[in-house]
This record gives sequence, C-alpha cells and structure tokens, in this order.
Amino acid sequence: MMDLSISIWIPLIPLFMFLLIGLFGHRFKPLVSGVMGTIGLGVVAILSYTIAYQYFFVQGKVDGVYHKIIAFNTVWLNLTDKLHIDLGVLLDPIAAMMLVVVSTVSFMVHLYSIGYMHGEKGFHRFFAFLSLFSFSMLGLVLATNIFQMYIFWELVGVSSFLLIGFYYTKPSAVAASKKAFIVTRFADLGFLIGILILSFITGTFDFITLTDTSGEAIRQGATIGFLGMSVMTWAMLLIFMGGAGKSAMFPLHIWLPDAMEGPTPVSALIHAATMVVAGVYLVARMFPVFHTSAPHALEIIAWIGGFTSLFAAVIACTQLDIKRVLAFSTLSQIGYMMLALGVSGYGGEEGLGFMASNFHLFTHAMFKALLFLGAGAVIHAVHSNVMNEMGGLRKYLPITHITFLIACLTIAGVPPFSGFWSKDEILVAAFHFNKILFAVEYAVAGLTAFYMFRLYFTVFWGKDDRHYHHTPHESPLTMTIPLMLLAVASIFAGFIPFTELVTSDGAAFEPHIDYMIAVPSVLIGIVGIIVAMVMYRKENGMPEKMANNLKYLYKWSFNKFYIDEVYMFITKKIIFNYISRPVAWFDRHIIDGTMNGIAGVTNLVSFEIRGFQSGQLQKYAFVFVTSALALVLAFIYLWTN
Amino acid sequence: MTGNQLMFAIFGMLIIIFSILTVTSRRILRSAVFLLFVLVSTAGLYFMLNYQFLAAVQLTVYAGGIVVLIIFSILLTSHISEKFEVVGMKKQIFSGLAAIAGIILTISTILQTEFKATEVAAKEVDMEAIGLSLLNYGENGFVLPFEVISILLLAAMIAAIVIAKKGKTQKP
Amino acid sequence: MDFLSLFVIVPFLTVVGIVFCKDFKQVRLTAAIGMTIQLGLAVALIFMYLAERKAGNMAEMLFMADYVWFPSLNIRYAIGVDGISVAMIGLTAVVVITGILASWEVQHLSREFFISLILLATGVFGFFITIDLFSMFLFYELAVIPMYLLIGLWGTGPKEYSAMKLTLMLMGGSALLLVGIFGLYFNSNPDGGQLTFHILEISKVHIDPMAQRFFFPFTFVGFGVLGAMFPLHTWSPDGHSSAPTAVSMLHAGVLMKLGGYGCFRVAIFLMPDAAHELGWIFLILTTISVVYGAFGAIQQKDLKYINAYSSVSHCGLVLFAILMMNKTSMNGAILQMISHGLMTALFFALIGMIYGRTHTRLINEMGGLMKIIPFLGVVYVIAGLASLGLPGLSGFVAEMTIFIGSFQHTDTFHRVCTIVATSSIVITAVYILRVVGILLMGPIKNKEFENLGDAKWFERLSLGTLVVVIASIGLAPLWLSNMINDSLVPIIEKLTMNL
Amino acid sequence: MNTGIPLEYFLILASVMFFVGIYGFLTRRNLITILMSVELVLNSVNINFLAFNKYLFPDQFQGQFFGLIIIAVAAAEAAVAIAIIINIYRHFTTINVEDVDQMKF
Repeated sequence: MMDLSISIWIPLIPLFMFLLIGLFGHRFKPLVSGVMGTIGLGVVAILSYTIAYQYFFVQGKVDGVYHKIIAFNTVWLNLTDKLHIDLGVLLDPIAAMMLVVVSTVSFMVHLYSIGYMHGEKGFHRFFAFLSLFSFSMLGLVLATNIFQMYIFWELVGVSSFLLIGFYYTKPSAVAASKKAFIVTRFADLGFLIGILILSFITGTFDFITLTDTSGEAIRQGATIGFLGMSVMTWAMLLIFMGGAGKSAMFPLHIWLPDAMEGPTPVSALIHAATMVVAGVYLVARMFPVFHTSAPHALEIIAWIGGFTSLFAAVIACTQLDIKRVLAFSTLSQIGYMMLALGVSGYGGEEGLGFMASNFHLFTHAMFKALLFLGAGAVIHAVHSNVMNEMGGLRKYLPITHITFLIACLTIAGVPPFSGFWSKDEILVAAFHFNKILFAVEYAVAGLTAFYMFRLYFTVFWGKDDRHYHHTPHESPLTMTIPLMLLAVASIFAGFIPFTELVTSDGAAFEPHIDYMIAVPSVLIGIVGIIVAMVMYRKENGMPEKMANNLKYLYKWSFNKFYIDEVYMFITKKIIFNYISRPVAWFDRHIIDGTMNGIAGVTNLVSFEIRGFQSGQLQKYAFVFVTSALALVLAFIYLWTN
Repeated sequence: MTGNQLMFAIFGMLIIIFSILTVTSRRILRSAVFLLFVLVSTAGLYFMLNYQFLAAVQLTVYAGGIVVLIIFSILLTSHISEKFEVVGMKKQIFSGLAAIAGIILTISTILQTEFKATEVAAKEVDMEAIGLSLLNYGENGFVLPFEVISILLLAAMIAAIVIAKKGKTQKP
Repeated sequence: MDFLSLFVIVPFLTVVGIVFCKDFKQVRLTAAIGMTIQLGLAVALIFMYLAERKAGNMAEMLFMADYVWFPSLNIRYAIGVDGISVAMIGLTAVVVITGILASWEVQHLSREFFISLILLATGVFGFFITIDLFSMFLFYELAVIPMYLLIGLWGTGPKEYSAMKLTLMLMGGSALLLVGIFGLYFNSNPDGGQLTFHILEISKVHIDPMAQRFFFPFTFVGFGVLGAMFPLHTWSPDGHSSAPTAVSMLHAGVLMKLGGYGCFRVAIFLMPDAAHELGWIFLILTTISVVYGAFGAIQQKDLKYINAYSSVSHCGLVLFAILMMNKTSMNGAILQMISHGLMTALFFALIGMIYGRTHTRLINEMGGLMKIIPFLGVVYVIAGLASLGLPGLSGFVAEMTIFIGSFQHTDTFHRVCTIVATSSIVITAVYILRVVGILLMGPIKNKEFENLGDAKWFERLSLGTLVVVIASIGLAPLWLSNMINDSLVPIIEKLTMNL
Repeated sequence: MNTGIPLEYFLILASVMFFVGIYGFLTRRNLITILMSVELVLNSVNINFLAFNKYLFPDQFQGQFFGLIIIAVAAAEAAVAIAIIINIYRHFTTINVEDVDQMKF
C-alpha cells in the first residue's frame, strides 16, 4: 500500500516551479525555464499516473465500490463554528481521471511550447504562467470542499487571464483577456452566491458530507420555495452558473472564441482540454446533490448543454479563423458533456449519462488538445490563423497532417477512434431522456463532422498550388512528439473501461452498444465528412453558392448570432453610460455638491457678516462698551435677584 | 458748607468740566492742556484725601511726564493750527447715549450699595511706611508687584524704543 | 516603563531626532531607523501577544497600564491591546515604514515633511493602544491634523482645496464623535458613581437604551466619516488625489482604518442595543457604499481617483461587515481592514512612483508601461489582483470571510444586502482590469516614456515588503484569523448579552 | 477725616469722569486724543481706589499701591502707545483712527 498523501505534491510542484521561474526566470537562459517547467510537469504526470493507478486498481475499491478518499487535509481558515475552509486532496474516480487528463495534457503542452514559443519574448514568463495554471487546475481537481474548488477556480481564471493576455502589447489580446476574466468573474459571482446559499442551508462546504446521498446535508432546503423553485435548486443553479461561465455555456460563452488570442498551446491546454471542462467537473462533483435535491436544475443544465452544442456547431461551420472553428467546436463538445450530465440518473445503469460525460471529457481532452496543437503547428508553419490563406499543407507537414486527420476522425465519431465510444454513450443517454434533445445531438454529430472536415480539407488539401512566402516546414521534434503521443491517446482512449472505473455511485455496470443508435450516428458523421469533402477538397464555387443560398443563416452564423454585440451593448451602453457615468456624475455634482454647498453657504454667511469686522477700532469699542453694560445690567438685575 | 466740601465741589467741577472739554475740544493742543488741568485737579483731590505721596506722584508722573510726552507726540504728528472736523451726529448720539447709560447705571448702583468701613484705627500714611511696605516681602508686603511693575516699565521702555525706531523695511 | 507606551515614545523620539538633523539625508535616515524600530516593536508585540495567549492569559486586554492625567474628569491614559489592536498595530507599522521608503526622495522641506508624517503615525499608534475614549480622541485628532499640512504643503493639483475639504469633513466627523464620547461618558455610571472614559469599564455597564439610541448615530457617523461611509465619502477622492504618495498610503492604508476600528470598538461594542436597533439604516448606507464606490471607480480617468473610489467600496465593506455583528463577519471586517490597508498602500505607492516618472496620472495618456517599467507593472498587476480578491492574496481571505459570515445572519434582509454587496467583486474586476489594460498593456502610447527607469532599490524594498505581507496573509491566514477570533469572543458575548 | 463728603460723591465723580473718557474714546478720531481719553479713564479708576482705601480700609495700603501701580502702568502704556502712534504715523502719514483699518475681513 502506498501512502496517498504524497499526492499533495502534485499541485505543489507546479507552484514551486511557478515561483522559481517567475522570480528568477529572467536570470536563466530562456530554454532553462522551459526545460525546468517541463521536467516539473513530467514529474507531476508520473505522480498522477501512480496515484491514479493506486486509486483505481489498488486502494480505491472497497466491496466493489469506489470510495472517496481524503488523502490529505489541513484547515486553511476557520470561519464560523461549523464552517471552515480546508485545503486538501480528495481522491475519487473523477478526480483521479481528471488528474490523468490535466497532467497529461499539461505535460504535452509544456513540451510542445518549448518548440512553439522558441525565441518569443517572455519565454520564461510563459512557462511561469503555465506552471501557475497547472497548479491551479490540479488544486481544483483535487479539492476536498467546494470552497477550495472556488479558490482554485479563481486561480485558474487568473492564470487564463494572464495567458490570454500573454501578448500584452496587442490590443486585441488585452481586450480578449479582459473579456474572459470579466465574463467568468460574473459567472463566479453566481458560483459564490450559490456557495453562500448552499453553506447556509447545509452548514458545510465538504464534498463528502454534501454529496453523501444518505446524509443529512443533501436533504436540506428542498422545501423552502422562491419563485417556484426550492432554495436548493436556486443554489445549485447559481453554482452551475459558475460552471457555465468557465465552460462557456450559452449565454456566457462569448469569451471563449476571443480567448484564442492567446498563444496556441494555451488554447490547447486551457481553452480546450482542462479549464473549460472545469464546469463539467463541477457539476459531476456535485452530481448527487443535483440529482437528489435539484432535479429541475439538472434538467435546465441538459437543455442549456443541448442548445449550446447546436448553437456552437452552427457557428463553427462558417468561421474562417482556424482556432475559432476549434473554439466553437469545443463549445459544442462541452455542450455534449453538460447534456449528458443533465440527462443522467444516479446509480448503476441509470448513471449512464454521468459516465458518458466523463468519458467524453476524457477523450475530448485528448483529441481537442491534439487538434489545437496541430493547428498550432500549422500556424507556426504558415504564420497565419486564417483558413483562406492555407491549403495543400499535407505535403509540407506530413506528421501534422496525419495526426490532425486522426483527431478529425475521432471528433467526427468514426469507429474505432475514441470519440465514437464516448459520443455514442451520450446519445444513448439522451435518447432515454428526451427525444428532442436526442435529435438535436444527432444533428450536431453531423455538423461536427462537416465543420471539422471543412477545416481539414481547406487547410491540408484545397488549393494545392498555393504560394507561400516561406515554404512551410515541419515543426521540430518537441512539437511533433506531443502530437504523436496525443494521437495515440486519441485512438485508444476509447477502449478504457469507463463503466467500471468512473460511474455516478462508484459501482461498475455493464456497457452495451445500442446499434440502433450507434450505426445511424456513424452514418451521419460519414455523410458530414463526404459533404465537406465534396465542397472543400478541391477549390470550387460550392461554398460560396451555399453561403448565398442560406444568406441570412450564413450571415448570422458568421457573426456568431450577434451575441457579442448584445453584450457590448449591455456593458458599454448600459453599465458604462447609464450606470457608471451617472454614478460618477452624481458623486461629483450631487453628493460632493452638497458638501461644497454647505461650505459655500458658510462662506456666504461669513462674507455677509464680515462687516462687523470693519477694522474700525471705535466700532469695536462701542460694541464692547454697550455689551459690557448690557452684561452688567443683566448681572445686576437678573442674577442677584 | 465746610471748607472741605467747598474744595471738593471746586475740584469736582473742574474735573468734570475739563474732562468734557478734553474730549470735545477741536484743537488737539488745547485738549492736552485741558487734560493737564484734569490731572492736576485730581492731584488736588488726593491732597484732600491726605495722600500726599500719591498726589506728588500724580503731579510729577502724570501731569509732568505723561502730558509732556503727549504734547511732544502731538508736535511730532499734527499741525497745531489744525482744527478737527466735527464729529458725526450719529456717532455723537450713540456714544453719548452709551456714556450716559453707563453713568446712570453706575450711579444707581453706587447709590443702592451700602459701604461699610472697618472699625480698625487708621494707619499713619507717611513716606517711610510706604517705602518699607513697598520693599517688604512679608505679610502686607508689596515687593512682588513692585518687581513686576519694574519689569513692566523696563519692557515698555525697550518696546517703545524698538517700535519707534525707524525700521528698514517700513514703507507707506 | 510599560511596553505599549514605546509605540508612542519611539515616534516621538524620532521626531526629536529629526529636529536635530542637518540635511535631508540624515532626516530620512533617522525617520527610517525610527520606524524600523517601530516595525520591530510591532513584530515583537505580535509574538509577545501570542506567547501570552498561549500561556493561558485570557484577559480581555493584555499589557494594560493606566495613568490618570486629568483627575477631575477621570481622563486617563489607559492602554492595552487585544488581538485586533495588535493586528492593526502591525499593519500600521508596515505601512508607515513603506511610506517612508516611498517618500525617500522628498527634498522639499524634508524635515517638516517627515516630522508631520511621523506625528501622524504617532497619532495612529496611540489610537490603537489606548482604551480610554478621551485619550483615543486626542490621538485621533493628532492623526488628522498633520494631514492638513501634509496635503496642503506637499500635495499636487488643487491641494489647498483638497486639504481643506478633507480636514473640515474629518473635523466635522470628530465633532459628532466628541458628542458621542461625552454621551457615553455621562452615561457610564447610571448609579451615580465615578464617571469614566475607560472602554472596558463602560462595557461592563449597561447603558440606558434611550441614551444608546441617541448617541449611537453620533458615534457611528463620526467614525464613519473617516471610514468613508456613503454619503460622507467625498473627501476621499479629492484628498487622496492631492496628497503626496506617503500620505495617500498612510491615509488610505491606516487612517481610514481608524474609522472602522472606532465604529467597531466604540459604537458597536459599547452600544450594542442601539446597534441592533439602528444597524439596518447604516447597513443600507454601507451596502450603497460598497456598490456605489465600485461603480464610481469604473469611469474615472485619474489613477488616484480610481483608487480612492475603490477604497470607498472596500472600506464600505468593512463597516458593512461590522454591522452584521457576528463573529465571522467581524473577523472578516478586521481582516479586510488589514488587507485593504496593505493593498491600498501598495496601490498608492505605485501610483506615486508612476506619477514621479510620467508626471501624469491620467490613464488615457499612458499605455504599454509594462514594457518600460516591468517591475512596477508586475507589482501593479499583483496589487490589482489582490484588490479584486484573488485567492492567495489577502483580499480574498477578507472578502470571503465577510461574505460567508454575513450570509450566516438569520435575517433575510441582511442576507439580501450581502448578495448585493457580493456583486461588487465583479465590478471591482471590471475597473481593475480596465486600468491594467489601459495603463500597462497595449502598445506604448507616449514616446517620451520609453526611457523611464524602473524601480530603484528603496522603491523595490517598499513594494516588496507590502507584496510579501499581502501574499503571506493570503496564503496562511489561519494564525491571524485565529488571533482575531479569540479577541472577538468577549465582544460577541457582550453583543448578544442583551438580546 | 473728610467729614461732610460722603464716599458716594467721590464715586459719582469718578464714574462721570470714566464715562466722559469712554465717550471720548468712542468719538475722537485722532489717536492721541484717544490716548488722552484712556488717561481719563485710568485716572478715574485711580480716584476710586484711593477713595475706597481712605473710607473703607484706612488701616491698609492696598488702594494706594494700586494707585501707584496704575500710574506706573499708565506711564508705560503711554510710552508704548505713543511709540506705536508714531510708527503708525510714519506708516500711514496719518493718525486718524478711521483710516487705520487694515485689520479687517
């Protein structure tokens, strides 16, 4: 038996690396910082695998059921008699799985960045921030209580902000980082209020107490009503709001596409594989509470997830920036995961959706990281983000091409790649829950295949004879190795027996493939691929014709349904112009005006009465004498009698 | 009417008349002379009270010293022939009213009050006694006020010199 | 000599020392040495306090001493500290020494400048150690008055106006306060015995509720003016924007805390009945402060104005938490005072340093400074993050303690106010990021700024100290929070006694 | 003793003199005449002191000494006042009190 408390080093190593590189990085050669960060993450990855192995196969299972293990815990802050914030390590199936995901992707991205960021100004800063992010994300994953989660939630938000704004001299990057932070911060407000309500009702932050389905905490607050829903439902919805912000669910999704202003490895790590699935992780973590006390909230989550997946898929079909396509695809896939959680039941086979969601989270992390890193390699080679300026790259970038193709096949749900397995489970779960949602997801599967292969064909095929300024060349090994490793993971991740490892109540159940659902889903994926191939493999006029035929849909989709404009309207016009400016005016003129007014009145009065102070000695003397007489008079006739 | 009463009446009349003339005369030098008469009459009163020493001081310091000082300063600052403007009616009336009210108030108070003299026998007032108690630091000694007044006089002397001395930066 | 009095004596000796200094180098050296000793004393005090508590001394106040200096009114120089005052003294010591380092190059009338600055510090230290209302008031005035000179003489912009406004408003506050203090004094012994100004003695007495209702608003508003409570906060933007760097630091960092501390120690602690009854009025005002200050900051263009409004918001949160009157929220209030003191001092120090280089404080005229002055830029970002409540920095600890504590209140109205106040964290993020975005990021706007030098050693030392303290409180808040918690126990007992 | 002259007569005389002095102080414009009015006032007070001493406490010296001190103070005061007046005259070339009104507002 291994001592699991060693797992505390998993977040601490990146923290140490952050401090080391952040404080002293500018003294080293740039490469040293990179290598140090990468080695640190390598150690973390190994540790994570060990812990995950220990948990899943040695220590975690008691009587066939996975239990939550507190591997480490310390009180960080005492609040009330009942409430205290702890920092610690909680191990359970989803935490262990996320450990693997985060450390793997983070390690790959570190390795990749050594090549990708080579020669950039602020190389060490980049690695410091990456370490900070890894620390925060790992801390989030291992949180023992909801407040620890909130703490690290904020920290990942900040590291994401710092990394998006990495090119801080570029105004668009600054704007994007600001937007990302403020939107998620707004969502976090919901999260915080949710935590406040939840802790008020249940009197605890602790995950184990909260999610104990036979415990007391989970049953509190189910009856008190507010606007037709129980207080617990409100609390859980607010908590979900936090998750929706980080996971960029509609309508809080607007920051994610803009976040692509950050360096590509960052997009791969934060905005595809790890941070954006934190919302899913949060809901999964609180799943028993959702399921027992707030089923309405769960239903709302399912619908939001479903809508987002469709909405984002439609937008992805028209975008031209290679990274934005991937960003919207991420949105769509996270929508899938949310939907799966929303439709899931609890325990055994009822919990299929839960399992499917985590399964998809896992596979998605692998193939989406791969896609982003591949896109990074392309951008690295072409020095552009725009699809129209690419084409025929398969000749120049053979490794990137192959790995990218694998990733596209995976996301399109072509068996036997991993995406097929996880997506299929989600469709099954949706099918049992609601037919409309199922139909939506079906359509999304087709759209996904279409836009991914649109991207693939435009970039790697299309105009074969395109002329480039510099002949594109394959990336260095530090960049291609992660690609290959992730490709391998994408292919084989589907064979991991998730039904045995990660389930809603910890107990295993038997998986089975429902061919009535699986076959059509594969077919629609293939249809999407073929359509894309026809339209984009060779340059022809078809895309333009399509765009003209679907004029309004195309226009709206291309402009992301004008959601950004709505937000801009709300923030710029309403908050800045109609709240803040009047407040400032009110402060300067009314409040300060009142104060200055008081001073002014005093001044005025004294100006008026200053005539008494005439400088005329005899006037003073006169007043003095008469007053003295009056006083004497008063003294004699009033006082003595 | 005894001789005493007659003397008092004469001195009283002189004092009041010349006082009023002092504050109303339109020629400044005459004012000063009238003031001199008032001070001399006051000295007469002191003689009547049998305080010869005080009367002498009054004559030398007040009548002799201060009035001379005032006359010098008049010569320094005014034209002798100049006549003052007539004081404004309003000012006269208000000041007069205030003064008369004050007089009435004081006199009525004086008349209402009963003064009680001590039964102890009077002390002989001669120069020796005054001199001794002035420098006596025991009971009934006045050495402290004496010293204080000395310092005050010294200070006044220095101050007068400093103030009246022509400064460097004085400009109109 | 009792230990606590050293906190008044050392600054006084420093002032005397400065009088005899020859040139400005000696002056600043003397000031720095004196205040470093003071910091050492503060640290020693913290350890002594903790040791004493550990040894089982559970008295309400420790290191007490008591001298009557005006017997006919029973005015005493009574001193004593509990965990809260110890924490505040620590805060003051840190801010003062960093303030002195930040004004290392004040050459214009440097002697007078440092004397005023240290006199101000003396007042603050004295305020925190005394437990006699009248002496407390004296020290309070001692802290406020040098402020006028400091702003009026060494300030920038419309300094006379600002100095006058600040001083008059604070004096108005202290006039109210004086009424409140005398109200307490004359009700301090209902049985007709010896009246007293001594806080602990008054706290043992149950003051007539009618008198409480009458005098509570005086006291609370009196201190509230200093705590920048809406709508009496307008001295803060003008005063801070005109004040020289060290003065802004001390004022926002420490002096405004006098308001919160006073509200807590005098208004609430001594008049709990009235606090329970009338608290809701002030709760509304402070809630407005919190949100309003944040909104006010969004549109400002002057760095100092932004920070002044943000101080209104943060200090509003202090008073807000105090009015919640439970242990957790009050603990949060104290933590918030410390945290805000540190980070606002950091902010003002940074603004002063940036202004010293660019000679402008308008954010529109600057841009891309991160590239030119990376050290200041990074520290500015850290300060900003602390201000918007990033975990791992002190602001988060304080705000979360306040929010959780306040939300535990049994009354729905209080909880709704809490939710409203919570929304400030988003608005804070907006204005902080706006400033960071415009000021530090983006392309360099003004070519003249390209050759600015980065922080010098004393600036680094000053900023570094503050950052380290902020981070260490943020990372390991438990000991501080426990220290405050222990001292809150008797206070909470008193507050809930007559319910 | 001064039989036949009651104490009140002295007091009345002194108070008339006092208020005549006050009247002068209030109405005269010339600083020197104002100074003379002040001398009148001081003198009247002096009469009071001596009268009281003579009539009420003939066994003591206080009244006389007060009188002496007042005379000394009057002398000092006159000296300083005249110095000031001369200074004012140099400064403003006038000793009209109504023109010397810089100390206002």
